[in-house]
Amino acid sequence: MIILKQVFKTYKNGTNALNGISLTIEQGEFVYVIGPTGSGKSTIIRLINGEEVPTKGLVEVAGVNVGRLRHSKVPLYRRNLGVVFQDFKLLEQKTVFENVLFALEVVNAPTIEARKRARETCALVGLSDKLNSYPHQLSGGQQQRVAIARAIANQPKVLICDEPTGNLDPAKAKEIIDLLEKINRESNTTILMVTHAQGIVNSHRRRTIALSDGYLVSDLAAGGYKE
Amino acid sequence: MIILKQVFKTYKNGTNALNGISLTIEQGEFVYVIGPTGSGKSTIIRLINGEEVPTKGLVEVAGVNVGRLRHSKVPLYRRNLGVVFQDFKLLEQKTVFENVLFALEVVNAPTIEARKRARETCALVGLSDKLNSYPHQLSGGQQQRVAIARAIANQPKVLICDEPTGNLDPAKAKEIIDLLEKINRESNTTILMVTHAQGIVNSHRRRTIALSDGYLVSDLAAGGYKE
Amino acid sequence: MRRIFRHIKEAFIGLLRHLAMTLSSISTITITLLFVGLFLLITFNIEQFTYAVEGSVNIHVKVDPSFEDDASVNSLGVKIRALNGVRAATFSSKDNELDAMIESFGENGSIFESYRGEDNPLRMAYLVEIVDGADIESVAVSIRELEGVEAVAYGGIRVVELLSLLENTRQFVYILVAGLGLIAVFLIANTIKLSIASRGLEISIMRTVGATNGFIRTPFLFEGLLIGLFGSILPIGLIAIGYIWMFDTMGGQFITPMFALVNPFPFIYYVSVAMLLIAMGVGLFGSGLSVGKHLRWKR
Amino acid sequence: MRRIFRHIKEAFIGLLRHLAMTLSSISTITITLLFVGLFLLITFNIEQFTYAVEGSVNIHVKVDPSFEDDASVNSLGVKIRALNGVRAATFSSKDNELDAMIESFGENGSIFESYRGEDNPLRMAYLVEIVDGADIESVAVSIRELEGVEAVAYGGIRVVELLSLLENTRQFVYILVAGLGLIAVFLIANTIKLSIASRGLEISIMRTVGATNGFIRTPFLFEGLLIGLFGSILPIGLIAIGYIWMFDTMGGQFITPMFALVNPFPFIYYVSVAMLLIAMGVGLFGSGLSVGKHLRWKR
Ligand SMILES: Nc1ncnc2c1ncn2[C@@H]1O[C@H](COP(=O)(O)OP(=O)(O)OP(=O)(O)O)[C@@H](O)[C@H]1O
Ligand SMILES: Nc1ncnc2c1ncn2[C@@H]1O[C@H](COP(=O)(O)OP(=O)(O)OP(=O)(O)O)[C@@H](O)[C@H]1O
Ligand SMILES: [Mg+2]
Ligand SMILES: [Mg+2]
Repeated sequence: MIILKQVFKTYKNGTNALNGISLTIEQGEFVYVIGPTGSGKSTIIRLINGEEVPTKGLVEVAGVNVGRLRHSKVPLYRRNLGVVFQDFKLLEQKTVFENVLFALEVVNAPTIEARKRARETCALVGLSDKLNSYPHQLSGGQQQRVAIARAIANQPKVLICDEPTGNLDPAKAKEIIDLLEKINRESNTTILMVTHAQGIVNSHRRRTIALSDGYLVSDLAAGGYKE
Repeated sequence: MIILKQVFKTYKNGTNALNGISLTIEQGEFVYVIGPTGSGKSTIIRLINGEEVPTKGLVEVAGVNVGRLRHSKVPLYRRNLGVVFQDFKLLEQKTVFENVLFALEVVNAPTIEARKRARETCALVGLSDKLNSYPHQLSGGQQQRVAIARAIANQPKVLICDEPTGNLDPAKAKEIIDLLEKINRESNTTILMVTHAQGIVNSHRRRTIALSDGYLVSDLAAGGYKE
Repeated sequence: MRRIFRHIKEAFIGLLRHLAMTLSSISTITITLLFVGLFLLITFNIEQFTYAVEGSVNIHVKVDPSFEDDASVNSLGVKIRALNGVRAATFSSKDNELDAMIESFGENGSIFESYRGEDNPLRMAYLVEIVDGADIESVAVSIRELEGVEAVAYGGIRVVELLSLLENTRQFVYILVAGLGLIAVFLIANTIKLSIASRGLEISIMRTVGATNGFIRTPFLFEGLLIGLFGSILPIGLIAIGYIWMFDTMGGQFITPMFALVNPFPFIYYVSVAMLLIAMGVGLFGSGLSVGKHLRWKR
Repeated sequence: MRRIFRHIKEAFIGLLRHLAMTLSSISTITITLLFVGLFLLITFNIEQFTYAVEGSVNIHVKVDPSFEDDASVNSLGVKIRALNGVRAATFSSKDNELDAMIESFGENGSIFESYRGEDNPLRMAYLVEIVDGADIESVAVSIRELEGVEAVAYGGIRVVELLSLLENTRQFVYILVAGLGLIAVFLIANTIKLSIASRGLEISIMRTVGATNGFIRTPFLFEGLLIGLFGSILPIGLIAIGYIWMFDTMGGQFITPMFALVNPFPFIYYVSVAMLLIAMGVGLFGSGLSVGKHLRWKR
């Protein structure tokens, strides 16, 4: 499903963010990516999302060579993906409901169904009472949940979450993880989740990939957080 | 030092974020503020920072009635405060070094000393190798540490941190907490820290104020995180 | 179809949510278009003036006294009419010329009456109408060279200078219109570009969520069109009403009856449509250009 | 002092970091200023033309034949000279008038020689110079009402019409200049405003960190000044060189020698300084205005 082969990424300013990462993730897997800050976790996500191209190596998702994708084709490719960004990337000029709806509109979903689905998804992450608020009128945790709702609205085949619980209290964080596990289980969705939350990684044991300084340092089937 | 008396806050769109909060924090205290997402933690910080004015009640910091401050006097008042915002609020057009330096320049610090201090502070949070990067070239955790560096650069009397470790791995988070404790101890700085990190609150026991739905639900001298 | 409505709706929402920007763009269009419209009016009127002046130009050809016999005079007339650029040539007898002179002296003209008859010191003449006033000098030179011509003169006022003044003014106004048009395009495109610049992030986020470039661009194009549309209402109204008012106030002429103003109908309709098309075209162009740029800003 | 340098440095950095915006603003200034400069040139030249024409205007006063005795003629001269707005009045005898008439007829004038002497049907006359050409009509009316005046006429060409044409053109250009000035101010302020709009967040963050409004505003004001400065270089150069070139090419006159162009020196210095001040003032104004707005955006 997701294949990285000897991927190197050097940013324009010379930072080596990834050094020869190779990994394969199968359809339906649930994978944690952990590692200290600045170790390259978000960079991997940006490569998979097609935002950045690898300096060297291959990034392939669902048979698509993401690094070679034409600029105009990138959005079409992205419709297979749901991504929760670390910095949310919400449309400031749209309400919560419109933000989620937008992700459905772009794939040309019929209006009525799209609106229904958007409302359902917002309810799923507990934002029913904030549908008409703008992102700047939300608390940090609420913004994060909008980002999650938008990512799962399309029922994508691959769901990528960059620190989806960083702004949530432990109870809400657990709810979200349970939701992700349910999605993974019920729709066989591949889930890649970057997280610092030791508690979650240790209590919901899954395959865990650890990065450090751009190197893949461990990849354990039911890993955990080691300090 | 910080006095809130029967503070109510209703946002323009009708959301009641705070309902009659009263609390007093003495000079030199280290206080955690916890509570589920959307419970009003960031709102308290915005009131103390003078970004928002209370709908009812009094917010007083170091003898200043913050809610009544004239618009042009707000920046002067803020020089007594160091604030780490949940969304960082970094100047996108300035490098890491310039961001930290800016906080020193505004108080008219002599150039040479200011530059020295900015460099020291960046080193303190482990960003010496990122001085010339722009915020968008940083990882989430690195951005968060820039925000911390900027807040402490001025050695303010009051330090307010909104979720300062949300994007940091456990090891880095512990470093930052240790740094904050050191600042609290050595400079007798009042520290107010909003956090979801159960682990930190439970391992570094301090006075803990818990909010829920805009109400103050507990205020314990050496509290902890109860789920 | 549903998509089109969605895009138009999005365009309206975009305009409203960035109201300050929208107003900036609209007022830039309003102002520049006002100037473009003004200069359009001026150009066409000057053109009309020029035709009027050119059309009223005559050449007065005096016949040499040694060629006053009927045969010579007639053959001169034939030669003149045969010249390129001559529309007609009317013979004027000595008596006729004296009448004209007396008339031109007004009250005191009668003192010349004593010349009438055999003693008339004036010359026979041809009054030559020409096809294109701009050729007046070359035609005059050609006539001057014919046998039997004593002297050649243009009609009453300093026609050549007036014509060249009008011509210069017209050229100047043409350059102004062209320049202003370009500048209008530039300024409006610039304003729309700047007002979209602040949405670079928005556009890149849309891409991130899977929106294709066309999907993102369309509402912006409609926005540009709408800005052009709204921005042109006021200047079109002002120009139309202002011109009709001026036309009525001035009695359809500019200072002298020779400078007849272009009749407002259907003239102002054409001008209005031209302004509307310019505004909408430029709106479209400005937004298309800048959205394109921002679309390529991030992958 | 150190602060001033810091602010200027920040201004430059700001300009460079928003290079696209900066170039937009600068080119808006360049273009609008070019027009303002052009119209300044035109205004002053038309003013000069008008003075020239006004200065060359004479009134030709014919004396009634029943007042041809010396005493009456002299007293008429005195009365004319006593009128408001009259600079001088020169007597012209019948012979003199005939000379002028013969001269005005050119080649054929000699046919009137037979009139010389007792039979001269012409009238004695006064040639009246007036102080201000604009008063010509009222002065002529006053003279007409004097005893012993038969008729009153203005000099050779249709002076009143020319004057009113110049006057109209001048007023039109004044309105254009005023309008263009306002529009330039508006457009430039608008562009700068839009280019700062994208920095609203930046400004609010600065406040958040404790920067006072003055501290935030100063670099933006310098930015505005610099934009004005850079934006005015090209139009000032073009206007100055263009005018000198035109002056030389046209030999210092516009079509006829009566329309002498304003000498480029020191004229273009004044125009350049005016343009520079306008540009910098507008830059300052535009940025001051918009920063002010964004400063109040958040607490
Ligand atoms: N656009 C960029 N330009 C230059 N360097 C970058 C850019 N983005 C990230 N980096 C650098 O690349 C390295 C890896 O960044 P990345 O965002 O992948 O880290 P991360 O593992 O997500 O960290 P965190 O847990 O703090 O979010 C960091 O050192 C960062 O400074
Ligand atoms: N600018 C605003 N306008 C309207 N409502 C707002 C605004 N800011 C916050 N709110 C609402 O006020 C409530 C409290 O928000 P606040 O940001 O204080 O929560 P928080 O405790 O910081 O949550 P989190 O842990 O998620 O950051 C929330 O319901 C939020 O939606
Ligand atoms: Mg990251
Ligand atoms: Mg918060």
